[in-house]
Amino acid sequence: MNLYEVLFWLLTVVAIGSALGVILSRNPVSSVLFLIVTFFAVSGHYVLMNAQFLAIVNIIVYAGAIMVLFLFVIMLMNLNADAEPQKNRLVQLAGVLSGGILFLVVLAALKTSSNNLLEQTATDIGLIKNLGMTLFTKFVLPFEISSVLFLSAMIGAVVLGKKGEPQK
Amino acid sequence: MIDLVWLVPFFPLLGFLINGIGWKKLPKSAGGFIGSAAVLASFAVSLGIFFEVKSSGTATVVHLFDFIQSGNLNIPFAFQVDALSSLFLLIITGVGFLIHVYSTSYMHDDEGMVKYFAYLNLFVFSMLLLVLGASYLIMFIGWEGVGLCSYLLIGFWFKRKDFTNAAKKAFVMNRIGDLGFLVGMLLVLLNFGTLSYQEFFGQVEGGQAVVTSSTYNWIAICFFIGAMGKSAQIPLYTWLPDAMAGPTPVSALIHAATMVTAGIYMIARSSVLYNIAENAQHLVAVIGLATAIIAATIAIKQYDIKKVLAYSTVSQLGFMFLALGVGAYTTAVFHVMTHAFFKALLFLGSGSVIHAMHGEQDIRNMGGLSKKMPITSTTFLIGCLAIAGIPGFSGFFSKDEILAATYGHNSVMYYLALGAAMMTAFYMFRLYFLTFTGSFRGTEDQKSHLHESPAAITIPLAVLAILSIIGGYVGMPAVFGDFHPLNEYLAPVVSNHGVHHLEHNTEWMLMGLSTVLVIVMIVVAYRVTKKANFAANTGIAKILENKWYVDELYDAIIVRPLGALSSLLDKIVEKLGIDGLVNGVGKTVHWASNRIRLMQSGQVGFYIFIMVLGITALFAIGFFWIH
Amino acid sequence: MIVTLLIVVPLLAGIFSLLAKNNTAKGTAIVSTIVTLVVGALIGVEAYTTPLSWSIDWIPTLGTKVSFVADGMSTMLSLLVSIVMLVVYISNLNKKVENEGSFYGLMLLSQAGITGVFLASDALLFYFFWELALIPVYFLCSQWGGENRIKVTFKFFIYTFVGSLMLLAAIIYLATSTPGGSSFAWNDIVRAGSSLPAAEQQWVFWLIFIAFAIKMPIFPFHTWQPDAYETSPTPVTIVLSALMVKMGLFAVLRWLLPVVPAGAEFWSETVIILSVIGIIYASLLAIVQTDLKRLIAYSSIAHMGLMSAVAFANTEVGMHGVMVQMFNHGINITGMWLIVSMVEQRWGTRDMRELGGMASTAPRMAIAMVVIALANIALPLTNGFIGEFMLFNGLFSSEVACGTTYMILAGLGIILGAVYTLNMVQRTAYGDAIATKQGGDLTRNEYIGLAVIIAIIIFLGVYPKPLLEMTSGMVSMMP
Amino acid sequence: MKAIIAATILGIVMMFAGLFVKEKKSVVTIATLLLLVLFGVNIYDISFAENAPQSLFNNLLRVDSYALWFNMMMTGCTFLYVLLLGKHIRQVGNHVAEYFALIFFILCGIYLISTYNNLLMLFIGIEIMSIPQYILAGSDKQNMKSNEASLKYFLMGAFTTGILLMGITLLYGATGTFYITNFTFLQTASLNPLALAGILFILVAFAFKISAAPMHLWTPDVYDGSPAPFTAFMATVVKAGAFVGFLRLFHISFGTLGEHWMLVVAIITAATLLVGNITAVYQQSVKRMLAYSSIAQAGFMLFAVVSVNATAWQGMIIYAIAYSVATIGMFSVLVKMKDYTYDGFNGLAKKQPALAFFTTIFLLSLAGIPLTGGFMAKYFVLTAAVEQGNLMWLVIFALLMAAVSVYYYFRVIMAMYFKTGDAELRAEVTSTDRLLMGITCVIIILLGVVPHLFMGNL
Amino acid sequence: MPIQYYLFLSMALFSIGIMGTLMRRNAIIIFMCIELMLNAVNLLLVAFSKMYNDSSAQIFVFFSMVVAAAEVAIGLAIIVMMYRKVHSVDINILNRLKH
Repeated sequence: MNLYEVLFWLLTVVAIGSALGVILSRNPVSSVLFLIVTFFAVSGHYVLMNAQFLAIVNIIVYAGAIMVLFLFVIMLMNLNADAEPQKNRLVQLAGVLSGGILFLVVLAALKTSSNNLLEQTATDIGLIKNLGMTLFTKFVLPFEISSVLFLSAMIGAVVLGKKGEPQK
Repeated sequence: MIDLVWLVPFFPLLGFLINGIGWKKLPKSAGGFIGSAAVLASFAVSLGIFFEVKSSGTATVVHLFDFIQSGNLNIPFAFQVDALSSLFLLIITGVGFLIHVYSTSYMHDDEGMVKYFAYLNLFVFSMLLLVLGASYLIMFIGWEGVGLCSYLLIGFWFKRKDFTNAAKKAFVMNRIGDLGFLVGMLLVLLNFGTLSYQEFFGQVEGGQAVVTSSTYNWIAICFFIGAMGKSAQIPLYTWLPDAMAGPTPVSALIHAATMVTAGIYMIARSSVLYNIAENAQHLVAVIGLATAIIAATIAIKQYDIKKVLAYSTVSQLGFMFLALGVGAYTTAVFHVMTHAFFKALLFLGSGSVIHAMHGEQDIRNMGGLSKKMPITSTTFLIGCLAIAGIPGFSGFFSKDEILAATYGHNSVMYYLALGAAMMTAFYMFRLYFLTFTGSFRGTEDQKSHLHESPAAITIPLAVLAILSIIGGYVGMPAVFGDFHPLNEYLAPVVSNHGVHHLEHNTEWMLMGLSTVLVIVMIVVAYRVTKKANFAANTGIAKILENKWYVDELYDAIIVRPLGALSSLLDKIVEKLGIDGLVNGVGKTVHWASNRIRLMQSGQVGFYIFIMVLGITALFAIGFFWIH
Repeated sequence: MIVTLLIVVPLLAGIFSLLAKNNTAKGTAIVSTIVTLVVGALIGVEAYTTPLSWSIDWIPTLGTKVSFVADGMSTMLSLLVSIVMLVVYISNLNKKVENEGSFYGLMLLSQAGITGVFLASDALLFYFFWELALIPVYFLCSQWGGENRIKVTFKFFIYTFVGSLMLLAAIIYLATSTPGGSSFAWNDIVRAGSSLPAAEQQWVFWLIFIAFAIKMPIFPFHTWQPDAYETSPTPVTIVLSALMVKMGLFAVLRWLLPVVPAGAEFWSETVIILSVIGIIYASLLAIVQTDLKRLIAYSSIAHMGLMSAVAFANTEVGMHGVMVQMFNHGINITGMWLIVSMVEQRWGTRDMRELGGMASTAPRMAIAMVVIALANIALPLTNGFIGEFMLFNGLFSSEVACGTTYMILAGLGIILGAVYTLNMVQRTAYGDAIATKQGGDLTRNEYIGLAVIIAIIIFLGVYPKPLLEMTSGMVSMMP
Repeated sequence: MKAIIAATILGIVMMFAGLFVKEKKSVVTIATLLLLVLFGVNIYDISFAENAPQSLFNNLLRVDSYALWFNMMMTGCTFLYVLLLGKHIRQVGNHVAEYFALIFFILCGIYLISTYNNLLMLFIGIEIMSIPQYILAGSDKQNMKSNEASLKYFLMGAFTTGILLMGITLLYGATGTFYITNFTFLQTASLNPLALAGILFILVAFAFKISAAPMHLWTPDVYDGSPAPFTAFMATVVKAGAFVGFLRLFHISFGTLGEHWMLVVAIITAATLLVGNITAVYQQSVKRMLAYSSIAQAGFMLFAVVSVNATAWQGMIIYAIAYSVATIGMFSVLVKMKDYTYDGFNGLAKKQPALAFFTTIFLLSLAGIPLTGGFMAKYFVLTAAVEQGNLMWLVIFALLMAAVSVYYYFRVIMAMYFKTGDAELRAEVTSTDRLLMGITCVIIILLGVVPHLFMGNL
Repeated sequence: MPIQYYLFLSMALFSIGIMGTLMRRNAIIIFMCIELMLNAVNLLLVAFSKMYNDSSAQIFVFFSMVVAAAEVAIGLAIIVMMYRKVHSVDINILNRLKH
């Protein structure tokens, strides 16, 4: 068990544990925090796999920006109490069971899929320079077209978020 | 002349068309005149044809036009003129004419007289088609045609429900027989490829067709079923007494003289077939005999003047079938002829009585009419003597021939037939005595109006009375010498087959026996009617009065169950079963819709839950079922 | 080219009527139908010997064509359409119809559809016309029908539509089995169908047959029919019973028997048994009906049962009889419905328990009724007899096991037929006259309509040769 | 593919138009004109297209004549849609220009989906197509139902995004590429379980987008809750776009693997037909019925997916056009009605004969009655399935379901023609409306009689 | 490190996300669970990228984050809009549209 493996297992346990924390904690704020932890763990995995750029982006964009937005909204709505009424037990059980069964089915389906080993040699494809090259040459179209996505999102935020629509 | 045979049915057809189209506008007298004249014209042509056939003796087929032509099925519309058909032509047009003349007077008060003559002409037309047709199909056309006319005429007074019921009954029972006829035709067509008499009989006699005897028997039986319906034999006879609902001349023409003898004509025509089909022939004899006896027993206790005559007709038809059944074809035809004369006479006579009694038909309310109606009374007596078989009258000759032939065939049947003949004498004279002798039992009102009928009625009566006397002399019994012009005339077409010639002594004895017994029965009838009291019948008499309860029996085992079955099918099978099933599909869809709809609970969580389940299921199918 | 006139004329006339002012509708209908009648007669003279055909490409990607073939059978049925529709239009001249333009427009559209069904020799085209005939009838019944019309008509529509859809499945299947992969020509369909393995033919048979069985209708697919007949306005009932049921039978002869011969052979006995059951069953039900329309509806089921039984008995004379009888039954039942509609119009009811005495109050009508009733029970010298004789002959001589038995059972139908038909005559025409609302005998236009019907009945009963010859070529075309 | 660029730019132009043009009516006019321009660009694209498929943008897109034709047709449908429903769009809310901009962006997404050669483009295309829909669904902000529809749609849509991503990832894991024409299993017969799992996940995601059972549950609620003019667009053009993406992937990439997924798709098809048709029977609101009907119609369109052959492609385009045109037509009638229930249509034929007649044509087409586009559409897809073989059971089942569909479509006809009532209108039916609806009807009839005119040289 | 491990880890996170969407009633939490699912997928993508030594998968992750960001913008806007109306983010009260 080398360091790599130790880190892998550690991050894995953290990721799964905090993911469970997201869905089990009764306080929305702690859910958010658990989710941020999960993101950090996932970023750790990225680093392990030499995807340094993505690891950084993940932390900055996801953990930093997006989750803060979530937190902001939760705070805005005063949902930080434990007040969320729980679904009844049966529904929760059904949720867990169906999710678990799906997990098992997919697992069973994929257990023989591939036995490739991830080599632990460092590669540089995950470096910002390489990614940038690929992004702005090969994938320039999606990059540009994403602007449409953001425009839509912007319109959405304006249209939906703006207050004071007069009553018809 | 033979080429002009189409004129024979054409005149009545023309009469029908004129009267039929102008039934509202033509005056009554014109209708009567046109109707009678048309039949008279036919009679004239028929007479010409008769003599031509008599001299040449050959059968001629007159092809008119193509009728049904499909593949190798080819049935032309053709007439066959030979001894048998020409004889029937004479009977039909001759008796028919007399009855037309009679009707001009009898129906004079009826507003539908022109229509009546149209129907009557149509009947004559159909009957002529029946006997003239050169194939079974053309015969069938006439066969059903006369059934139709019978239906129309029985229900002539259509406002009376029981009359129209009787008409319907007649038609339906005829139809049952017709189905038999149809099957017979199809069997012939299937096995011989033709329906034409000449080709069919040619093949039967020539033995070209490879047909088993059971097929012959089946064909013969099927045809006989047809005859049962038309000629009112057991078990299809009950319509005939009810058919008396029609105007009396109609009863005389259709239900006594002509239509009901169609069955006899048909079997005589098919004698070649019946000679081979022995079992079927035997069946004919048995049914005929049974009908003769049963009908006679019923006639004994009837009080309606026309009902008595009706049952007597059924009984006489039974005799004819008995003759056919024992192979005495010409004898049967002989009896058809004589019967046409005397039965038409009797019916017309009864019509005259009813006319005089203003519609009264119950003989319990008559009596002593001979004083007021001498001609009617005399002619009626002649008719009775003829039907009873008093020597010298026509009935004697034909009936005696039948009895003799039966004796030669089977002595038991002979004695039974003799019994029926005795009953005939009894009920006919019971009828005569009750009607014409003794004292009048009707109302004073009726009594005051009693009168002899006008000439248009009495002249046909007289003519028929004469025919009833002399009509028998065309076929003398063998003991009186070998004088039998009828047999000679018919010989090219049909002759008795397998009839034993009796010893002269035996024949004398049989004649003597029947004559004596008949006279005894007349005397008995006289004694019985003398002290007639019309108290309610009991025991066997009641059963006889109620016609052996056959109508009730049919009602109970056929009509009612059929009605019940129909209602059951309508209410249960159709509405609940089949339609219910169809509607059930719709209802199921509706029900399912209402259930599946509930899945749309409005809860996003539930929707995602279903999605997840769906994904799981798809994975299960994709990975573990397909592989 | 002249063949297309038979369809185009009523189609255009129909569209014109739908759009135009009301008062022109009747005239348009009559004139256009006279045109089709004349054209049909002209074609009839030609098609006597050689079929006329006309075709152009339609949807190239599908390989479908607009192609019509007028052979003896098609022409005869087209003539039937024209005659029946003309009689209907004429005898309805004095009746007020709400929204006449739409009514006659839809009638004409349906007429075009029915004619198209008879003439189309392309499977997809056939299907188009099959539906085109149905849709206007749906609207006609629902709009102008009697009590319960919406529900009943809808049931009828869905029922027949299900059948049509099954037919569509079969057409698609057969078209993809044709040599080129996509041809709808009758010849190709027949070739494709008959070269399918027997097992496949057996289930394709049912796909096709269901559609036709519902239309005819054959027991037990018939329950839409009495209800639909009862509620439809009488002109539409005539279209339904005189023409549309013939579509089913025609389709059996043209699009079923030759297409899947092995399937037909395999199932023929089943169909015959169903048909024979249908004859007796429907006849029995007819006996207990009190509504005139329902009675005639069941009678029609019985008659169609006989025809379909014979169609599947596969004998030459039987087939010929079926074709002849299609025409005859169309004529006769039209007459029946005309009478019924006149009865209803005069006495305001169709319930036989409340009717009676027509012979006293409207004697001409009573006579017409009796004549038509007699034709309905196939009395000799009416047109019904020829057909029925040939039908029985066909069934009797069929090689199907127990053909004789089936024939005799079917023959019970003619006895029961006599019972219910005479019942009907007795209960409506005979007896005492009921208090009349609006009595009176036939009006002139009604008189003409019935006279045409009766003239045809008698003429073909006495001299069926033209009809027989017209259809005789078809028998040999049958496989 | 100038159209992609044009759609983006025109969308932005539209946004700016909102800034400068205050009159809502003019905004609609501008949108109509811009759409006409976009339509023109599409025609331009198609006129100057090469016969052979072209790879664009480093092979991220692969433009073939089918895609061009489809895009043109869908743009045409959108144009028709705006013509028919434009004035109702402007009544939905304040941000009219934005709504139209979103419609342009959706079209841009559709162009991507119809031409992608890389799963990344598929992913982005689907998102570009979906996100505006979430907004449009919630655009009637005062209406609680609209909000609810929007949130439901969004939550489930986002969930599906995850599923789609998982599918793409697994597929990538199995093959090492995102290019749909380069998948290794196109050469070998064997199939990695990863790939199969990927296919199934993608299948689920597409099933959601096209509202196939059991991923259809959002559809009735969202279509019911969204403002009717936008429902019309979501249910037609957008759905057709998703279908073409579906078809592209499953035929071009997975076509040779039919044995692995065909049965699954067949089952989905059957379930969709069943659920859509059966549930529609009980509905009381025509709008909601149309939502279920769109599920049912999707079931028929799935036939094009389940049968891998040329006819399926033809069938897809005909179905897309026929269904879109008829449904847009139906919605254009619906928005005129005051009451969306069946009873609201009672007696419409008396009051508005023309409107009732047009509605009848639309419904007949949806029901698949011959001589309408709906019939031809069904005909093509069913033929495709029959040609595929082994699917006869599904074809027969589908036809039975089509018979059920007649029930709920004809209920509207019955209400209009045969029932008495006082069908009240929300909006006036102008002669322009009638003209446009008439043109729509003509298109439907043309589709039914000469469908090849709408298929170009495909 | 076998790729299987990453596969299973990713699947585990994915399934936890799914469970979360099923168990919770708070729209925001559900949305967060969906983000968790996306992250699980991203993790797997990166693992495959490593396996194939191919950068396009990492580009894909980049775009998936882009899309996620856009979705969050819209999603939160919708939730806020919803909250303004009913003062709750409980999805169970979203049941006006049903059947």
